[in-house]
Amino acid sequence: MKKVISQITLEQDISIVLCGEAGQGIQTVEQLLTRMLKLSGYYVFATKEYMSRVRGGSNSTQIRVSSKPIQAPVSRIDLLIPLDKEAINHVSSRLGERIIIIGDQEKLDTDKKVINVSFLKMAQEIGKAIYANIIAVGLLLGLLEGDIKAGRVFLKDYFTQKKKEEFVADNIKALERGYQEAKRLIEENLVQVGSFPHLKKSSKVENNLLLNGAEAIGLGAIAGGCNFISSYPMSPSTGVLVFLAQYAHDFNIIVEQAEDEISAINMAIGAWYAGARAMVTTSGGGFSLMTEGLSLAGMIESPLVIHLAQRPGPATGLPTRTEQGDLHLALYAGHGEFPRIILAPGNIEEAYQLMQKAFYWADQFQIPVFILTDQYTMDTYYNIERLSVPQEETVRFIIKTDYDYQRYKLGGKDGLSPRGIPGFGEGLVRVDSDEHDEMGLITEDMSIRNRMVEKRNAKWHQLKKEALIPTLTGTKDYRVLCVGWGSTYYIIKEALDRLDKPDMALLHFQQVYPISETSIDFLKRAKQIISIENNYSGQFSQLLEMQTGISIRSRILKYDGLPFYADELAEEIKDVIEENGGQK
Amino acid sequence: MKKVISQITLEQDISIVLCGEAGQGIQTVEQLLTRMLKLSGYYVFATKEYMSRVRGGSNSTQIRVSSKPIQAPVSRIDLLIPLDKEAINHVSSRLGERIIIIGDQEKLDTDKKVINVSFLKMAQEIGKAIYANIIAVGLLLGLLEGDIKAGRVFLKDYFTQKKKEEFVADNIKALERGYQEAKRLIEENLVQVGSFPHLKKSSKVENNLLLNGAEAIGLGAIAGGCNFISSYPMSPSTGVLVFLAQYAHDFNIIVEQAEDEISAINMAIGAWYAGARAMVTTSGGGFSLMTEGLSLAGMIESPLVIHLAQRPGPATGLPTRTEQGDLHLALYAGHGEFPRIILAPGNIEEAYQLMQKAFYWADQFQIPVFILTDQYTMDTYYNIERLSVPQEETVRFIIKTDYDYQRYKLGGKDGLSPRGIPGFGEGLVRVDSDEHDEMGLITEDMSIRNRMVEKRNAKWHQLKKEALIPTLTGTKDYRVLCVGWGSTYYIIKEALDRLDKPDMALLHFQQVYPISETSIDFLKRAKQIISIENNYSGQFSQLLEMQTGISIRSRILKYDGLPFYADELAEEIKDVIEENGGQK
Amino acid sequence: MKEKDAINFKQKGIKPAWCPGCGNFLILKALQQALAELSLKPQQVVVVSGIGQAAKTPQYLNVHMFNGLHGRALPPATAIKACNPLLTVIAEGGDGDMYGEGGNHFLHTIRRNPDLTHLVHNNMVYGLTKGQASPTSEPGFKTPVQVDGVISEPINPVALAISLDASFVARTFCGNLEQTVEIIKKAIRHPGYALVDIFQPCVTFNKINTFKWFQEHTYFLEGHDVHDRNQAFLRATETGKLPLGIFYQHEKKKTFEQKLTVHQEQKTPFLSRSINRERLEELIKTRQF
Amino acid sequence: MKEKDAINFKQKGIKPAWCPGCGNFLILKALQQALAELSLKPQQVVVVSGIGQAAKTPQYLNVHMFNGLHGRALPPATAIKACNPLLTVIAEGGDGDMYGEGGNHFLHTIRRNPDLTHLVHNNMVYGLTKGQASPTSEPGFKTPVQVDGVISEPINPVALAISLDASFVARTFCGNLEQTVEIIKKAIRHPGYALVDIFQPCVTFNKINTFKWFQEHTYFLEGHDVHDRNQAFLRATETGKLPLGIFYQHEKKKTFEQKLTVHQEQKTPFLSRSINRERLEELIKTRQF
Ligand SMILES: Cc1ncc(C[n+]2csc(CCOP(=O)(O)OP(=O)(O)O)c2C)c(N)n1
Ligand SMILES: Cc1ncc(C[n+]2csc(CCOP(=O)(O)OP(=O)(O)O)c2C)c(N)n1
Ligand code: SF4
Ligand code: SF4
Ligand SMILES: [Mg+2]
Ligand SMILES: [Mg+2]
Repeated sequence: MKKVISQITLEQDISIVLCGEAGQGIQTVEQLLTRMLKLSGYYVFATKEYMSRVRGGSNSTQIRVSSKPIQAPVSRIDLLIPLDKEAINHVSSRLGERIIIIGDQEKLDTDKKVINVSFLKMAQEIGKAIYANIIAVGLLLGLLEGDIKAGRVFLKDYFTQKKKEEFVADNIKALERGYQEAKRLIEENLVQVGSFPHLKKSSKVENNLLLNGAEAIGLGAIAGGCNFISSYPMSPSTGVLVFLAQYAHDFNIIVEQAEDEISAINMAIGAWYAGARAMVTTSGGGFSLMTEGLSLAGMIESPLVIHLAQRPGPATGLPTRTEQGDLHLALYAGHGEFPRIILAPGNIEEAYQLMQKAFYWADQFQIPVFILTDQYTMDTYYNIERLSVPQEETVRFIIKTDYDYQRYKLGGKDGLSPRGIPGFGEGLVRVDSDEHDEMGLITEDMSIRNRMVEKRNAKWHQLKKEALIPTLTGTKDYRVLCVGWGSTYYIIKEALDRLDKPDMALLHFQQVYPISETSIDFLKRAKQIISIENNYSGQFSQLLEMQTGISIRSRILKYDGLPFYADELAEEIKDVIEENGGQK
Repeated sequence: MKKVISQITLEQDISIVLCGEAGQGIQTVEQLLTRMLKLSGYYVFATKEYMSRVRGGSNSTQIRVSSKPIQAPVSRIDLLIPLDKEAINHVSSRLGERIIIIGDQEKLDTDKKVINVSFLKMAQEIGKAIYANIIAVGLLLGLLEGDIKAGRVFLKDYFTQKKKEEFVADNIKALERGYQEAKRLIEENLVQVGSFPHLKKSSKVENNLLLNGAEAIGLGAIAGGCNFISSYPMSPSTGVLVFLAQYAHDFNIIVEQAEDEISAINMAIGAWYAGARAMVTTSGGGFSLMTEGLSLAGMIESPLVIHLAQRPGPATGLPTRTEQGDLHLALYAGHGEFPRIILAPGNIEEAYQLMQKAFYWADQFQIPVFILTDQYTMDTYYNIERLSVPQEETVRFIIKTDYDYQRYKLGGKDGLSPRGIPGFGEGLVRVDSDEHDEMGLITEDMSIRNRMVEKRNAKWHQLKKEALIPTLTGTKDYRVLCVGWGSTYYIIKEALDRLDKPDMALLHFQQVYPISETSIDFLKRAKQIISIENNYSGQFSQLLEMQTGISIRSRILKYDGLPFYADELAEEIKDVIEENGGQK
Repeated sequence: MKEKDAINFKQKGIKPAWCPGCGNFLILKALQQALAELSLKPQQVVVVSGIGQAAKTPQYLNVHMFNGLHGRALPPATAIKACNPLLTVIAEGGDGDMYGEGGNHFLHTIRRNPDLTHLVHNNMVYGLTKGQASPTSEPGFKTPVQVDGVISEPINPVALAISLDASFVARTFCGNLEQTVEIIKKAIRHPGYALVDIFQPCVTFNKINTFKWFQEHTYFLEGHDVHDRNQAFLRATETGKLPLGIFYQHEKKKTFEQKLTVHQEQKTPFLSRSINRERLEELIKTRQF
Repeated sequence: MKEKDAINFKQKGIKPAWCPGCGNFLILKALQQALAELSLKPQQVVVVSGIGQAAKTPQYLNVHMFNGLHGRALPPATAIKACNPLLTVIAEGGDGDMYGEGGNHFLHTIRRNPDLTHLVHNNMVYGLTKGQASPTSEPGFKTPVQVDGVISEPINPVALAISLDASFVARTFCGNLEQTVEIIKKAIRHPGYALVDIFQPCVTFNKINTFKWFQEHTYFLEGHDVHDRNQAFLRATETGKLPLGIFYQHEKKKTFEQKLTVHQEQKTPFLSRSINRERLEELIKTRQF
């Protein structure tokens, strides 16, 4: 990727990076600071990258603060808080000339200019080394002229929730100590407040929500009527399992950690059979193990919702990193031929909405529906205005059965036969993984086989008709069209904003399979199409080509385990346009 | 499918069908009769269709006998031997006007004209009811004027091998009894020998080989140096496991029936690691379970040979039937991105050769290689001239390691790093399912990640270069090009022979991924392309379109669990050409 | 024994696809009888099966059927029972299905203790795939794949289940129809996971463990204290003649469904529950902080 | 104890990614020492692991490494040993890895009895994925997923292995370093499958089963006859304090490799064997008939 020189004054926001070992509490800083800043009236964005270990290593969190909505990471760092010796080295490729580094000078061992703040000593003065984090929160809050009162209230609440009342007072002290320290730095002209000229606060954002993708998926599942989740832990998909477990009582959800992914998916299918609305959450390797179960859902026409949070493969790969590498797998997993839908949310709102859609469609069409996210989505949050609770009762596509009920009644509209549930009505509900007749019993009658294959695949027709239309951002009279799917949405959007060219637009797909017919028109109108994906082989480009017959020659791909950075991506797009003088 | 009227006198061959319950010994008739007829100087073809049960139901075997090579099934039946009440009904759609039915009239209960032969009574006269089969063999041998002496010798050998010496004499009696009965039918003018005017014997075919696809895959594995197979039984792939087990002693093969398919593939990968040449044999559902293991092979760059014998899905589907429905699965199975090769033999010789190629390429490129077959291939045989034993010692792509050996040394040609084996040399061999450095140890260094992704995928380049060129049969100046892959080869070939149009040709792919660049030229030269596949969605057409950018509009698809019939297919092709006046 | 009532559970018009003389016919009969004698209605019973000859059983029963994947009957069975505890749920399959492909679910289902009846047709062979060794095949058993005879030791499902403290562990031989009916009834009545390992001759592929062999190599457990786990283990690992009967029972364990809070807090069936929208609204609001 | 020799098995320049104070450090040390004391060369040893904190162990060992998939260490380990019986093969992983995801391989590897050492770091929790329950977690153990505490019963791997007549079954606590070294050595020397379940504190995610807890809840088996299976079962299922030591051993069983005919008939290593082409020619000829 391209190197971008830091350019604070040109930017609308400030990019803060905290870097240190796992276990040093960067996540606490992230959580507290973003909320305090939001309560102070800022737009914030936060994302993290971390190693697959519980202690040690080098992890970092980027927090961007702005007066305008901000929803993407940048390579640029304006303010770095290195928490251990390795930290500066870890982000060295991203350090521009105007960088401000604030830290415990003696612990750092660097030749870069560091504004010395003795976090550890101050913390020890208050009582314990662990308060250092909170001092950092206070410091940053102070530098950004955040609301210390709101901070104090929030902190109190935060710790009271976690029932550690004895620490609350000390923590508030630490927060204030950091805040004072910020004032000192400003007074001593070590940091110039003028460095952040665009930062204006607004009371409008106070009631904004801050939640990450994992929470949005979890909330969407609840709003979609999910009442059963069986899964096996696997980064980065576990957050959703944990979220639903936390609220299992409130929403009467059965949460079962299965012995393996095979069990998980077979349980979820069993749960749908018994009338529940079930899902699994998993990642690449775990999903690979589910493919036979997926095929079972295809054959017995069971609804199923699969949240597949992607991480770099193959095999164990990079367990805590991000990639969009499992699209092809989701598309073709499972032996035999049966319909499916693949959704890929591009932001928090979409994650919440599409999850509900997934449950609805799964139930309506009696098919598996995928939600494809990734580690970046799971761990990222920024201000959003609201998430609305469904206005109506969940629609269930279930019938009460009669004595002569047949699960696979032929002749139904678009391949659908009414779905019954054992114990609801007088009929018997028989589902069979073998090819079956209308009753659901094994058959080897070739003409029934033909009709059942055609019935199952007849659903494609309606799936295609209802496919969500991709979102166009930017001018309608584009010459150059950037195409993205899933988690890259806002990153590409910011990149285009940065380029600010009148003839460019972004086409974002939140449904990647099947795609809406209208997509073809969008693509045809472009003189140049640039496809942008977080993988090696351009999986979505291939899929688009296959579905539309339009060939996509320009591809920007990233597969090092990190998301795109909006600033770097802008440079890359510029290069691609220049290289390729207007060709498709 | 289209109905074809029986037209014995127009044909070059006679099509015999035996039909009855599982357990009635149709397979013995098939095995004995085909061998005796071949020894008598005929070309024979045999294939069967059977239900997923051990006893009962309705199964049938088709045996075609000809003076010329014959290698495909037809719908047409000239001579039917129904062995139970259900039999005639089971094949009723295939009965033309000139059909000859020979059977135990009283057992059949039909209004069709049946030439009565009391197999059962004759058998009981000889001693036991079970001899009825052999009487049928004798009868058919007699009707076709086969060599009774050769038959006798063969039968003796056959039963002696199976160590049931006490039956041999009686069986020979039964054979002769059937043969006499044939003479009677001919003498009494019940069957006219003139019905088979084209049947001429030739001593050339005596030394031809008769073996089915399962045996050919097994022999190919042995010739390819296979010395380890771990698998879990699953129709129709089990034949290969059984074959290798039978000859395990002769060729020093470890044959392990694993507890499940997951274990099977992980064992096979472990075996390669320890220096063996290992394979698995499986079918759709079993392979679905192997997809995580496949991804492991991709990541650790392990060679692996996967024989995937397709059957109709989804899920359990039709366990003993045929389909070409798992191409997409083989193509994209496994999370993450890594190279693979997919081969699909079109005949017995290709099965034998490609299996060797699979082991060679797997070892050379350190990748998984698929052999995609299907139930039809497994259970079909016909005369072939010879299979040659490799002239040279198996080439192994293994090095003896030094102290400083690094398994994933970068900078090698085309992404290849020399592969070492633990215990062979002084180096340590480390393989890791996590992203790894050159040593094979876990890394989260993004630049190494990038280089490793690129290294693994760099192999594509050479794979594409070496891809096998599809086989063109028919005129080079074709206007209409039929495209097929895998097991349909000879069926399409016979269909085209039947149509006998000067402007048509067949392009058969024995390698379906990656495809040879030359394929594009073949396709471009056609005015109309007709793709013919044994599946619902035209998976190979999609793949071809994706790889070549050429769109294929005419598709003939069959997905009822049976292979195409050459005669029906010819009609369908004709219709497609007529419908579509010369368009691509 | 009310033969007549068993009619309720007979699937009309369908002839089992088994070989004449197969032990599966007896197991089918025993199960139909047991269900009838327990006065269950077909609508109350779900039989979940895997794939194999044994796993075809629910095709011939007049009950709800979930005929899933080879080896995977227990997970959906557990889920079905968890979602609707009013149903009587039976998981059924062969020895390959349940102890081979499905071995992991066997272990972990015992750990959960759902109120399921687990019927395993143990014919010591893979029937449907034509005669390979199964996890219970005896050492030396020759097959087309195990050409030198089986070299692994057979799994002892009874001892294994006892080692995991399964709450009901029994073995029977389908040749003893009445005893089999009785044991299946007790297993269904038992509140918790109940394993019934059923010896079943495969007349086609297992010429060693025949009807006669089972008759000669088994005997009824008598005077055995089913609550003594060590004694149960001792009996389960006996060599020579193999005991039949209930080895171990442990009635007081709570079941999986009982421990799930979803049924404690709300009694309506899953399919007609609705979302607590007020609570969701509140939950979303918490993300303002 | 030759601390110095253990150097041979230390991976230079790499710092384990474990939390300070984690029990894994002790297991790593014990294994390095055991290998050294057995006078093995690094080139003779292959450690096969799954995925998890425990499964990282071979990354820090100077031996051949096959770091495969989560739950799948045993199948490749079995195959490696089968293809080259001269190698010392160790399969290593966590309790989730080996008893959860890999449970089926655990059962069936015991049945095969390959000459492997099976080391399971049993910290009663999923460490790497941040603290969910494992199959050995105690009932009531609360985690972010098991919010009401674990409701399934823990697997008892020792009793389970005994029920399958595993040929060597031991348990140790890594806090007892010397004993752990001794047991690992015996397990490696044992000709056949050898399970060593190793109690290991996870200082980060398991605040219940701490170093102190293990010290207080374990004791050494003494005067126990390792050849008495029933006795072994009894000890394995004791409640209260948990015994440590070798529970069961059965030296005379043939190993999987010994039973495989491939090594009886030919001694050359697999990688340099060639095809018997004459025999192949003959075999092809048989298809003329
Ligand atoms: C994933 C998968 N692997 C393999 C098979 C093939 N298969 C079907 S039944 C069976 C085993 C049958 O043995 P068992 O479970 O003992 O049942 P039985 O036929 O003896 O009653 C196998 C291996 C399958 N259907 N699915
Ligand atoms: C197929 C698959 N599922 C899930 C995971 C995620 N995963 C990695 S380690 C682990 C469990 C770790 O627990 P344990 O095996 O007890 O090892 P520990 O970390 O406690 O040593 C899981 C679930 C994975 N890598 N692969
Ligand atoms: S093969 Fe065996 S188990 Fe299957 S139906 Fe026949 S006798 Fe029964
Ligand atoms: S999380 Fe637990 S098991 Fe993992 S390294 Fe830390 S202490 Fe050890
Ligand atoms: Mg069986
Ligand atoms: Mg653990």
